[in-house]
Amino acid sequence: MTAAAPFVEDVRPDGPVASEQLVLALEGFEGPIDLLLTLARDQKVDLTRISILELADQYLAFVAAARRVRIELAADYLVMAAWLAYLKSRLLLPEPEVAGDEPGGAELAAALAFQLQRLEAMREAGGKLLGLPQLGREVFARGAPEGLEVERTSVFEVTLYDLLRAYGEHKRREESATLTIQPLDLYSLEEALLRLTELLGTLPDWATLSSFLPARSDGSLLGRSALAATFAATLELVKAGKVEVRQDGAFAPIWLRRAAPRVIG
Amino acid sequence: MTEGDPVGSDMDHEQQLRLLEALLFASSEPLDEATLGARLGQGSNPRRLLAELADRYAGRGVVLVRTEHRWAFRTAPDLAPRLRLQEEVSRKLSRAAIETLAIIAYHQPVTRGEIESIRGVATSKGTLDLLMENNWIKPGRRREAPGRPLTWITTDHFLDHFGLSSLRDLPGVEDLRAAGMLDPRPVLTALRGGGGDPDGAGDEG
Amino acid sequence: MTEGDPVGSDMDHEQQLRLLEALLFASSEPLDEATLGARLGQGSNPRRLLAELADRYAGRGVVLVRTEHRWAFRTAPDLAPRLRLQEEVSRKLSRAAIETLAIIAYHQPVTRGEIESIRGVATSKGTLDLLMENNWIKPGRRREAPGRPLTWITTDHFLDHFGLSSLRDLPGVEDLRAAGMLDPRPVLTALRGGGGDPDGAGDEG
Repeated sequence: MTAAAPFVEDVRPDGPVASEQLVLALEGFEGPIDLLLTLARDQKVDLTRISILELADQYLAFVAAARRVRIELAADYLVMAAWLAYLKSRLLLPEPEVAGDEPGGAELAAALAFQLQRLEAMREAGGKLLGLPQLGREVFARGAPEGLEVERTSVFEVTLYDLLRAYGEHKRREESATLTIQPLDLYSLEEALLRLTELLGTLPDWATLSSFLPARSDGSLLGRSALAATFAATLELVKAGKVEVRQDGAFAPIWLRRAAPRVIG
Repeated sequence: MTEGDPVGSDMDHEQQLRLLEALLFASSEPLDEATLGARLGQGSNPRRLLAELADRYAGRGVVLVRTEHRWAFRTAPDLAPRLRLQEEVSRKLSRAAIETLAIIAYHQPVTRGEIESIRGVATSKGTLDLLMENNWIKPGRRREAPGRPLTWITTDHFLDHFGLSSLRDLPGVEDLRAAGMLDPRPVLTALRGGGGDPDGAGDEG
Repeated sequence: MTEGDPVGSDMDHEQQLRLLEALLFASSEPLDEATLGARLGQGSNPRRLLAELADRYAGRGVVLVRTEHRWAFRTAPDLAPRLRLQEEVSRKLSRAAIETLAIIAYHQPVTRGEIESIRGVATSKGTLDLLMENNWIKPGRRREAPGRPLTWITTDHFLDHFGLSSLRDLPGVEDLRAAGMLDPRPVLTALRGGGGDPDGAGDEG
């Protein structure tokens, strides 16, 4: 509107001359709607009472003028021209009987008028907005803000769980780092010998080997080692002539008793 | 940790006003009521205090202005001609930028497609960029529509910059709404800008 | 730009004060009387106006102060502590720091040298400083040993922070193991023929 306005003020808006002037100002337009709005203004009426038919004529004259002076028009200008030609025909011809879903010519014209009014309204609003006192231009903020000092203190998020986990991990690393082989808890032959010798003195007759085992001689490693150690001790004592041993069959209980004192020839 | 104390109780009314004054003076950016309330201490009523402070400053060379829930001291607009401290180096906004800003301000939230259908042309790349760079606009929520297009809205700084208390204070906004001018829907496909999204281009009767 | 205008004449006293107020507020630096006088216009008496303005602001949250011949608004000095905000930023404690804290908790009183030999790595000075700053540890008695090294112990705040009523409430190594925080060594389990963990194991360390 800015560049074109002075020309059009002076010239009759509907003549080819005006259109040619507009063509020369084409650079200043932001598309066909902008051009239409400028043309509409030239009707010097309230936009609500704009003559869309006249507007279409002006636009088509503009396009014709542009062609005459061989100016390349962007595609959207041509699309608009085609649409306006169509609109014009719809406005001039009686509405077809079977309209279908298609909007009628009057509706299309009203829609175009609304579009132009809305854009015009936004332009005016933009102007008013920019006319407001603006910060840094008309209104000023504190030039030397002292700022609100913020002292940041770090608060560490650490829970008891984190603490214990850390200690646990430390402990585990420590254990795997210093590889101390835990002493095997086994029942030794010496222990079995001692125990067997003591117990034999109290037994008058045959007794099973298992009755000589220490308490808790279950299937555990300790229990099994006690069984082995006691059996080995039995054999030792037999060898020394202190114990007699018998077994009635394979896997049958092993019996032992104190050997009767023997006269050694 | 003196801030942790229930300072509200140990400050009389006048002292609270003094603190409010100092807080707002110290900051060049508007401060929101919640922040101010937290500074004043529990049990304080920042809104009432702010209203009282604004009253005291009314008519002075420096005034207390509100944008939404944020408050700031600003020079009185009527002094503008006398305040130009240095040559302004303000970039002139292009017509496209002004129009786009107005459309976003008045129609928000508004999609780029809607902006284009109102303006009748594709939005050049730099326009939204420039407005965002000025911190006047920001992306809003995506529209629940095919393609989920992004919407644009204005920022708090926009209000601050143009001295508006709220969007209701936009010049002529009520008249425009009453006149039905704030309907962003595309009117006719043929009138759309080139770059608009094809979605939602439903003709309206 | 308006300096040239005979603004002094068309402004009444109150208007001059308003302008002065706005100028001082908006300026990024203190302004001298000559500059202010030029803004106020010919025939103005900036010094007297400034004195009057300073009087008006006396006792407020913002005061007009003069340094040499230059004037500026400043927030009242007595409010300074209230303008400072203490903000807590939560951060994660480093693994080294957590482990060091745990070792102090479990082995206290413990010297730095002992911590290092327990952890097998050197302890950076920052770690103990950090733990001390957070008031979790404090120096205990000096160890009666060559060099009389300082020992470290945990504080009451430590118990507080971790929700322990006493140091005895710290879970023992076996508790930790049972809680799965200390994975048992897998080597001997197989030899133990599936039997339960014999009691008393793990009294190492």
